Amino acid sequence: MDITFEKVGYTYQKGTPFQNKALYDIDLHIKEGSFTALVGHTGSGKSTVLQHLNALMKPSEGTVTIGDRVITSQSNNKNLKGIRKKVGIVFQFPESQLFEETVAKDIAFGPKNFGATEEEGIVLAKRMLPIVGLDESYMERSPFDLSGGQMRRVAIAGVLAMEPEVLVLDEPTAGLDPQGRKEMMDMFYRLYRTQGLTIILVTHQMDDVANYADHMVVLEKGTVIKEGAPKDVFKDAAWLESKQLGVPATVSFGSLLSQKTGLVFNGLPLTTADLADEIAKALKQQPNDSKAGDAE
Amino acid sequence: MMDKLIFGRYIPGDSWIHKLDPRAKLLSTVIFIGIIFLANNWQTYLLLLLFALTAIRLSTIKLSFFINGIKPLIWLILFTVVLQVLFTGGSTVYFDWGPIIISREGLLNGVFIFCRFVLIIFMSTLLTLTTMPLSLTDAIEYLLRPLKVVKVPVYEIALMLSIALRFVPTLMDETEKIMNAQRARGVDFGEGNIFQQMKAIVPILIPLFVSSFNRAEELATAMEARGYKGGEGRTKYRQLEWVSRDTTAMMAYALLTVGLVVLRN
Amino acid sequence: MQKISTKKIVTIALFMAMTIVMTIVIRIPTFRGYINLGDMVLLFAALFLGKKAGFLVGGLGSALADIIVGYAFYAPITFVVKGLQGYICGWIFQKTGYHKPLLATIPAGLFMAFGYFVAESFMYGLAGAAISIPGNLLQGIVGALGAVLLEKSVGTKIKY
Amino acid sequence: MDKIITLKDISYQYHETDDRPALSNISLSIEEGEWIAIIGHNGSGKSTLAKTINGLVAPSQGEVTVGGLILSEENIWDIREMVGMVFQNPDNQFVGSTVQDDVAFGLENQGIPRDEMIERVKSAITRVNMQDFMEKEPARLSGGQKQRVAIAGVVALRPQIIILDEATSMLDPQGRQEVLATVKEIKEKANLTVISITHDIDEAANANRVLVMKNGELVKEGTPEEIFSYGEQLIEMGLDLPFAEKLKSDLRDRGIEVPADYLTEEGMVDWLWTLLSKK
Ligand SMILES: Nc1ncnc2c1ncn2[C@@H]1O[C@H](COP(=O)(O)OP(=O)(O)OP(=O)(O)O)[C@@H](O)[C@H]1O
Ligand SMILES: Nc1ncnc2c1ncn2[C@@H]1O[C@H](COP(=O)(O)OP(=O)(O)OP(=O)(O)O)[C@@H](O)[C@H]1O
Ligand SMILES: [Mg+2]
Ligand SMILES: [Mg+2]
Repeated sequence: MDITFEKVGYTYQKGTPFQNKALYDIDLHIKEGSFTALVGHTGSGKSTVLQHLNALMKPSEGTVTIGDRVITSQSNNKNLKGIRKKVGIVFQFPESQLFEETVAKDIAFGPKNFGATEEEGIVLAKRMLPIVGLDESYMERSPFDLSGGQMRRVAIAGVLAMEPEVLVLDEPTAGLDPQGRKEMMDMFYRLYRTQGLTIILVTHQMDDVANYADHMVVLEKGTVIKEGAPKDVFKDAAWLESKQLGVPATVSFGSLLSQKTGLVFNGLPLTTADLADEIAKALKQQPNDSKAGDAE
Repeated sequence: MMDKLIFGRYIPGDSWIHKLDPRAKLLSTVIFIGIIFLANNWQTYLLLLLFALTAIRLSTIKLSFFINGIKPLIWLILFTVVLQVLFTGGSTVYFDWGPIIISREGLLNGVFIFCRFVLIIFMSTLLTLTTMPLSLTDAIEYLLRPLKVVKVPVYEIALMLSIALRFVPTLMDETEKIMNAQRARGVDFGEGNIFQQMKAIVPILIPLFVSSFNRAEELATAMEARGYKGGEGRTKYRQLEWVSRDTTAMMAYALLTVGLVVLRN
Repeated sequence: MQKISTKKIVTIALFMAMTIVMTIVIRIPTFRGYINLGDMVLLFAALFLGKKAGFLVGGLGSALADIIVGYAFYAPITFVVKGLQGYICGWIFQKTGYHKPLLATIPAGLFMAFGYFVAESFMYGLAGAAISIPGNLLQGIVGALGAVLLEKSVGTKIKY
Repeated sequence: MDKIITLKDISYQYHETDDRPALSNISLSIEEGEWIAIIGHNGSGKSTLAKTINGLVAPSQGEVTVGGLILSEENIWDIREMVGMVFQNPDNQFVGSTVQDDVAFGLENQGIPRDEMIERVKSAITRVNMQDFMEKEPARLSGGQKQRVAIAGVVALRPQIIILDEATSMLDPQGRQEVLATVKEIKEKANLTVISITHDIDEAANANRVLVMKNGELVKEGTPEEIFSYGEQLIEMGLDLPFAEKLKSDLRDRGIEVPADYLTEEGMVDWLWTLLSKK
């Protein structure tokens, strides 16, 4: 399911003295099966864009096309459930949405709203727990007795249980410790790889963009200022620095290394593994070259 | 949504009325609601109306904001007015059908009640539109001070009020976030009968209350870490200043009261 | 003056804020306009924190809400009526041994409808005041039920 | 240098039913002007440890000395004046309705006269570079700005010690930098002692000394270089690997011999440079 924005604008509290134009002129295309990273400063409009992805918000201007549904400012609010089910959103600090007596019931809440029976809900809950790294023993526990990181996993399981085609993540690792962050990102990446989920990730961590995304969108002051493959966007490190967005550690380290040693990379290495490959290649190559020189 | 709520319906400005001390504004609103019951003929209502319009003029806020304040209550007002008209007996009867009598007195009474409503709403809207909620709590605290004699913990209550106001926007945001999260999980708000709607609200209320308790816990810890040990011995950063402008306003009310007493039947 | 703990001050303050939020944000449309959930919060506060807290949250929280939305003229009435609503709820709950929350919230809700009736009768006359009885009763009852439900479900999820 | 904080054999348990104490037999001392980082996995007792220093938690055993005073019921408020704390969630520590009211809160608690208060509020707010926001409500500030206000609230009290309990963990990278830069600057000017509890490698790198907590015990301590050289083990300590370490480990996997010592990124570049030019 593709999602397309055409000339989308959004104004908060339109028609009041407090109106605030948060988005303008946004053109965006999210392909089925892609992993898109959405980056930008605080207040640049990322969360506002997210809420258009499942019609929680309707554009003030322009159109948003979600699969075959077209949403404009005129669209009515009926029958949006289909969209909500297909596009699951994990909001920032999603643990704050838990409310049920048990973990199982909370996970089953979404599916039940979309017409699943009690039993189906429980079956889904049982299936989702291992995906988010918890075992079945958690089913009957109160979500409020869990640690922060576990609560977040339960909340994410609650969204996954709706079996969405598109998974939208608003800074899902904020506030977690490094180990938790890595586990969580790996979990999303697995879903993307194995279940073919389309993923849209809002993040401030350029390292995550480099490691996981195949497409990235840069927002500034409510509009898209750059879009493309991370490899291409990160090439222009100076531009990113000028926008105070930073680059992945691999990129800054790589450019430091090139400057000092004159090493030229074959394409921009984005992950540590890529960089290590390049360095290993350079280390192994050179002796050969010099041997060739010696022979003369 | 947020902007509206931080200020309540406060409209920023620096008119004469905006600049009045909140105590003066709070007192005058209370006085106005009290003395309105002195009015009992058209001269007195006219005087009050002139007074209110002058005040509105001084606030430089458009009249339409005040008229909007009436709208939500319009049915209550009209109903009350009609009842007044229908059930007030009098000497000059225009229409008589059993208990239903339309008399000159009844009509006049209806008009007066209508005016009373409008005036009260205008003046209390004026208070809301020109005063930040925060300054109001300062005023309330000040006016509560005498209660300290009867062992009411006025300092603590004032602190509660200001913390409450400070958290209103935060909790509004949180409510909105949780509502969005649950809508994304398939909840429909504002649909179905009252029971279905109540049920839809449960997934907002529970997280909201649980998180409020956590907030309270953290906030209390933070306050104690910053040396909060009760109301005693605290000094105050915020201070209200009563200036000649405020005295003038109170004088105007004194004059208004005298005028009403003189003009009423 | 008995000292109020910091945590209690903050908790009462947050309940006041909640009363304001629930009065403003969540509105359930009914046949006579809206009912809000402010009552629910103040009754819950009374059940959870006692009668004095019920009075403060009910009286000051709701009065502040009135002022914020532009019905400052209602604030004094609200202060007294809702303050007492909270106090009564907390008082009955205490007297009946903290067992039967409904026994406390329902009478408090009835009192609220009655209180507004008395106060409004001075403003609008008896007939005018009478028309708000059904709405207030409904709101009082919804609040009473809601508060009990909250007490049951939230009470187990927090440590206080 | 003088010891400003000494903990002697501290233990603490929240509830009798807990399977292990939150703190067990902790002893440590901190010198005036030091910057200490405390790291450790979730639930290892970092926050509890920090709270014993200003009496928010009263240890069941052991002795806490701050600024020469042995912590007790009588001097707890004097000690709290010496120790400022900034917590994790920016929203749950903002008490005042505006920036200036919030900064004044601590001063009000101490009963500082109003004239002096006005001055100190102003200078503290200027210190954290928030002077253009004096009248703003918290709802209009970013997370980083709120934390800077929290720091101003601490600075206005002129403490000797400032404790940051994961004060940057809910912020975006920019907010994080703002807050750290602010703390660094103030520390220099006022010779503060800083204790920062963190999962952030850059924040830990600022410290003179890193303490590692595990299951309520103090298990390791050393300079950042010493601690960072633990490599993979850092993850269990609740810290991320420094980038150079990650690269080293990936190079090692590719059969390249790497030095065991901790290297900064610059150090790593230099090492690679020598390696590349040697061949
Ligand atoms: N409910 C709201 N009412 C009014 N304005 C809003 C509201 N929510 C957001 N805004 C404004 O819209 C703009 C975009 O906000 P948004 O939350 O989408 O940014 P963001 O990129 O998600 O930021 P962050 O990184 O802080 O989450 C900002 O200027 C913000 O102040
Ligand atoms: N208020 C409390 N009541 C009961 N137990 C608590 C409380 N606070 C912490 N604990 C327990 O004490 C232990 C230490 O907790 P502490 O908060 O000090 O850890 P931490 O290292 O700060 O963790 P984190 O990285 O998650 O902040 C944990 O087992 C925790 O569950
Ligand atoms: Mg956002
Ligand atoms: Mg902690």
